[in-house]
Amino acid sequence: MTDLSVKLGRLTLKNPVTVASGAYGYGAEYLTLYAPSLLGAVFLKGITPKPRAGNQPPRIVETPAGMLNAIGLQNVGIEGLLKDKLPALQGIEGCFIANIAGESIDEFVQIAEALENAPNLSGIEVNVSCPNVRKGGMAFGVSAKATEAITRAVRKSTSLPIIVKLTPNVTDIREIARAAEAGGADAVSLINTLLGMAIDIEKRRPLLGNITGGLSGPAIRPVAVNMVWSVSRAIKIPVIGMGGVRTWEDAIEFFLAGASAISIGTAVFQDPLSPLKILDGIQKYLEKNSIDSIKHLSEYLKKD
Amino acid sequence: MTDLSVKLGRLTLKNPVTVASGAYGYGAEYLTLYAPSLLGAVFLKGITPKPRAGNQPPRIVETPAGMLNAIGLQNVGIEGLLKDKLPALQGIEGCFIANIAGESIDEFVQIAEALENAPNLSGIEVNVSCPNVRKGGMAFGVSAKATEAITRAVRKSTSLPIIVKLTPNVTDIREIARAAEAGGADAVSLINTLLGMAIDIEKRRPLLGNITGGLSGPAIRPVAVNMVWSVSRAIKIPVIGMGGVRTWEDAIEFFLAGASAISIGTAVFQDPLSPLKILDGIQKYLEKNSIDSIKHLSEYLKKD
Amino acid sequence: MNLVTTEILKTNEVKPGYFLHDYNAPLMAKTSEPGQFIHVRVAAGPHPILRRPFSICSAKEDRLQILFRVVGEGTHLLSKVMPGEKIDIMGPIGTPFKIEHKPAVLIAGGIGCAPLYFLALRMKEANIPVRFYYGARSVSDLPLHEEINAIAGELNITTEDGSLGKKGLITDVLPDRLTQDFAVYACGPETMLHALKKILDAQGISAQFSLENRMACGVGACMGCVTRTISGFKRVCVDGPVFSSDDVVI
Amino acid sequence: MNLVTTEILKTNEVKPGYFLHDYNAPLMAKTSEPGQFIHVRVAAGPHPILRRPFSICSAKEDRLQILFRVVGEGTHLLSKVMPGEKIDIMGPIGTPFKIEHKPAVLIAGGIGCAPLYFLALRMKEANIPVRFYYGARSVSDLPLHEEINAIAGELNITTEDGSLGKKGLITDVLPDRLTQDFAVYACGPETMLHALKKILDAQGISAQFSLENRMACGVGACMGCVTRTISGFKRVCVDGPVFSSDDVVI
Ligand SMILES: Cc1cc2nc3c(=O)[nH]c(=O)nc-3n(C[C@H](O)[C@H](O)[C@H](O)COP(=O)(O)OP(=O)(O)OC[C@H]3O[C@@H](n4cnc5c(N)ncnc54)[C@H](O)[C@@H]3O)c2cc1C
Ligand SMILES: Cc1cc2nc3c(=O)[nH]c(=O)nc-3n(C[C@H](O)[C@H](O)[C@H](O)COP(=O)(O)OP(=O)(O)OC[C@H]3O[C@@H](n4cnc5c(N)ncnc54)[C@H](O)[C@@H]3O)c2cc1C
Ligand SMILES: Cc1cc2nc3c(=O)[nH]c(=O)nc-3n(C[C@H](O)[C@H](O)[C@H](O)COP(=O)(O)O)c2cc1C
Ligand SMILES: Cc1cc2nc3c(=O)[nH]c(=O)nc-3n(C[C@H](O)[C@H](O)[C@H](O)COP(=O)(O)O)c2cc1C
Ligand code: FES
Ligand code: FES
Repeated sequence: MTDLSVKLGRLTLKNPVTVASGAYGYGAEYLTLYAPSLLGAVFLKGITPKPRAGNQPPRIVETPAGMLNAIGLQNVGIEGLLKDKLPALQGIEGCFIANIAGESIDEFVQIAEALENAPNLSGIEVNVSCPNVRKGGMAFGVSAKATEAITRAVRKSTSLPIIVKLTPNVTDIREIARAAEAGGADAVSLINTLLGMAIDIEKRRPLLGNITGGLSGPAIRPVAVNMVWSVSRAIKIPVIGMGGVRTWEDAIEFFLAGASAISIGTAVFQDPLSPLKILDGIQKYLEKNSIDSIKHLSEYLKKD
Repeated sequence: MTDLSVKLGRLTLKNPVTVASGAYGYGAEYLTLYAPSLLGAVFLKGITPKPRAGNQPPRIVETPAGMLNAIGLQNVGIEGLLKDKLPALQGIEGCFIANIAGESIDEFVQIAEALENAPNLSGIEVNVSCPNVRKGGMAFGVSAKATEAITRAVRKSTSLPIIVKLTPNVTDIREIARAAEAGGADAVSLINTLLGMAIDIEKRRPLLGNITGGLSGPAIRPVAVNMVWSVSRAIKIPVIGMGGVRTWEDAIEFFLAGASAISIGTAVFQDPLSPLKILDGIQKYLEKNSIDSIKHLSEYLKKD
Repeated sequence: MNLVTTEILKTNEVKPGYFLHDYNAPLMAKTSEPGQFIHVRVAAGPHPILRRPFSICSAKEDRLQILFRVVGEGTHLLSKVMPGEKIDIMGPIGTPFKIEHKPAVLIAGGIGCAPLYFLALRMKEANIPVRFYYGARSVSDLPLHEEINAIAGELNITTEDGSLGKKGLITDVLPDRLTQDFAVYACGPETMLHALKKILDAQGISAQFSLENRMACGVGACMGCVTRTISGFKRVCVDGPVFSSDDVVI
Repeated sequence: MNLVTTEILKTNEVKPGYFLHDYNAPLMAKTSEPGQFIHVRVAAGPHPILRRPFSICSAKEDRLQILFRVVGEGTHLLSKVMPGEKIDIMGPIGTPFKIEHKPAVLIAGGIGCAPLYFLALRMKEANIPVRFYYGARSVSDLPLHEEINAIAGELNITTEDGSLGKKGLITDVLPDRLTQDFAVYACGPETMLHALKKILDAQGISAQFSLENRMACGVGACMGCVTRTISGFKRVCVDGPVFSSDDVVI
């Protein structure tokens, strides 16, 4: 039997295939298609202390083999999550992880504390990498100091496993990853979206209401693989790799690069069933190559 | 008559469509297809003081809507350029610009000086952004200080117009652009490739001999447009925009973002005639919209 | 909502650039209501990465039909898929038109005829009298006008070039007073809905508008497709595509 | 070298997954020599962005022919293009085989038969005797064996599964001594060329090898396709694809 389970610090996933924050709503949107318990984890939409209206539309633009989004963290706020969204998952098995975004350290702490006893929650992803908000977001994630401080503060205010989500829009992502490790993260996840922009040449105006947005999808996969590879060699805590995973072959690439688990965002839009197909493909690949645990995959390139 | 000429500091191009360094060899490889004098400028392959063998193959990998390359600056060296390559262009009209890469300030100066009286050369592009060499290259381009110092040194050692080529692999590209401006660049060009990686899942080894490479092509266009937009708002010298330009519509996007000229790299591989088609499309767009000079395009978004 | 990879039963270029596709989708067809859409995968590879939403244009027994116009890469790819080939579709999605049991005025602009044709079909079955207003640029942009003529009690056509019906915009030929005795349903380009809303607001009555927007997930998860309403941003995919004209801000 | 958007005259799936394409390309056809290739654009859009190189498999009057196997996205797309449709091709490119005027031994592995078939055609015209060695996995991977049989003086086939010819590898059945009396030409997978080079080196003779590599520009501009040779990196696209077996490092 192939062992697909992975340990991310204090968090254990039954398998390494997860869906990324922002692609899967609050966990219930795809319920009619399949049970989320089939997945290693579901990262919920980013949440802020108060509900946020988000950015002006248009919020999405398709680009070559990718897309730009500038949702701007539209969300129901921590109260909405606790009162409506998490209760809606009651009775539904699965590993649900909240994704939290504050404009200050205090706000991160506030959300983390509020989530402490939330039912149905297995962990917290600390989003210091959203490119689509004016305050906080990526402004924290480009600073090692801020990343470490936020991680440490969240670490202190919750007993849940925490994962710090990193932005690729930096000169050296390893520095930020090390800061997250130093701050006490159980794992890091990367990459969030690359800053991008598109312009309507007829109207001669930016296509996004927010002017700039975050680039995701297959287009960015080589950038993500490289960052996962270099981060996983720079820190000791596990890495959740993402950015353009669309097929099981893509997923294997990330494991070989050093990821312990992978996350699927944009590809869920093209095929909501892709996470299950990817899981199946991974399993078959391991079997075919007589690799008895997913954990071993990351070792092939490490030896180099 | 639509005015297509553009001024890049002391350099004037007859039109804003250029081909990027690395895509067009030493200017003669596409001669059987069309005259380079039809283009605004031809950026020659990056040159170093001594000939370089370049990186171990494989050197290229195709990726979604893009490609990775790790050529590693294989080139004939400054002597080869002066003795063989530039003479081969004798009698061929065109605006040829050398692309120079050193491992130290001295090397940059050495090449610039050697080029001072080179025939058939209209300018120098200072490449501080190659991701595929161990020494120099991007290591300079991620540092504002090094970029300014190199620019200043090259500025002093040549009377040719100089263009500094920037890397996108930084937290804030505007800082580097400002450094190039402070160092005395006539213009900046951006973006060079994004650092990326791909892995062969059957052999479980990196696909590139150099392990990592530079990502180019349509995939990176949104990243490039955003950087051109933000750099052109941060400095006063002109910007040559590139990264994924494939169609005339893409080119217009870059002009609207603030570019004075554009460069085509990867798309030349898909269609060697694309530069001419893009030039034609730009001309028609300007006519259709009664814009009498290409220079006006960058003003639409600036007004915002 | 359902996700299936199914067979294309029929493709038909009804006018140059306008295609009717028939899909074999029993479960979807049975549950589809006018105003709902399906989300169609247009490429097997990584580009284009997003699905494309198309209104359901008819649903009968095992067959579900869409009508689309080739405007860009996605619809171009779709137009090349041949009968017998497979297609990956998801649906039915969205809040449908609420069928009111009073005489109906249906106002379509261009490709907006698709959901309204489906609505008219259902109204015919329910014996609701339909006055159909259908405007487009030219006669070649009126793909379903004969079919609509066959089922609507009344069909008024306008074209901008006068090549069929009255020359002008559809909002020019609406009945002088759209009173509360009628239920009004509309789908078309933003400019048309904008003009129509002005007329409706002036007369103090409301209609049901079917809106379009760029979509990623199509299931309410990504918040990408929101439109402005008087009560804040709402998702076109699941809160709409049908909204009250009173709600929308256009 | 030439760049044209031209018509596909004929497509033919000669064996499952193996396609022959005939293009209308008078100028290219006239100047093509065995060992040269054309660089084919496989997509109109941004993905896949790179052209695909294919050996010229025959060139006669206005017609240029390639033979390809569907292995990935690019060849899949190419296999879907129909006669009458347009295709953008560039060529002929590269250093061809140097035809020596002595009896020839042609050694093909799998799809490597394409340039050697063209070579055999030219040799027949020049009355050069040809002994053709052709190995593949199975009979279904020997797309041109009947055509080759018709023109070569001798055809020796091996398949790994024994479904046609001798069971085994083509390097197992080569004449005991490949002497200087023969000129040897080979094209095939790296493993075959590697084994062949060992044999040749041991006997102190050299051959002409046609190599493959990933290509971007295809015209010598990008330095992307280099292969190791005893005199440093050389570009497969223009310095090759044909190299002396003495030169190559494999
Ligand atoms: C609820 C709904 C129902 C629709 N019903 C129909 C229908 O019945 N028939 C029909 O022909 N069209 C319909 N459309 C519009 C149709 O989705 C677009 O024409 C199509 O997405 C264009 O794709 P493309 O790749 O050809 O164009 P491109 O312009 O190349 O597409 C680029 C991107 O923009 C998006 N996009 C472009 N135009 C539109 C648009 N008008 N609305 C939403 N997104 C757009 C695409 O989905 C894609 O993500 C509907 C749209 C919505 C939202
Ligand atoms: C000089 C030359 C002549 C060739 N002649 C023939 C021929 O006559 N018939 C034939 O079937 N094939 C031939 N090939 C191989 C052919 O180019 C590849 O099979 C084809 O590029 C695969 O494209 P794909 O998109 O289907 O595969 P993918 O694997 O999806 O392609 C991904 C990338 O890898 C490159 N690639 C993959 N396989 C090869 C390969 N074997 N060689 C070079 N690049 C590769 C592609 O060009 C593309 O850039 C030749 C290659 C070269 C260099
Ligand atoms: C529409 C959309 C919304 C997103 N929202 C969030 C978010 O709320 N929090 C977060 O950490 N990342 C968010 N992301 C980033 C993704 O989680 C992921 O890091 C990124 O999209 C790269 O993966 P992909 O290429 O598989 O999409 C969002 C991405 C998209 C496309
Ligand atoms: C094969 C290849 C070789 C390149 N070599 C150089 C180089 O020598 N010097 C340089 O400044 N940029 C080099 N570049 C970068 C391009 O000039 C350009 O900045 C980049 O590819 C982005 O543009 P594109 O997306 O249009 O290709 C190279 C790019 C490619 C693809
Ligand atoms: S398209 Fe994702 S919420 Fe509507
Ligand atoms: S493919 Fe560019 S040099 Fe050979």
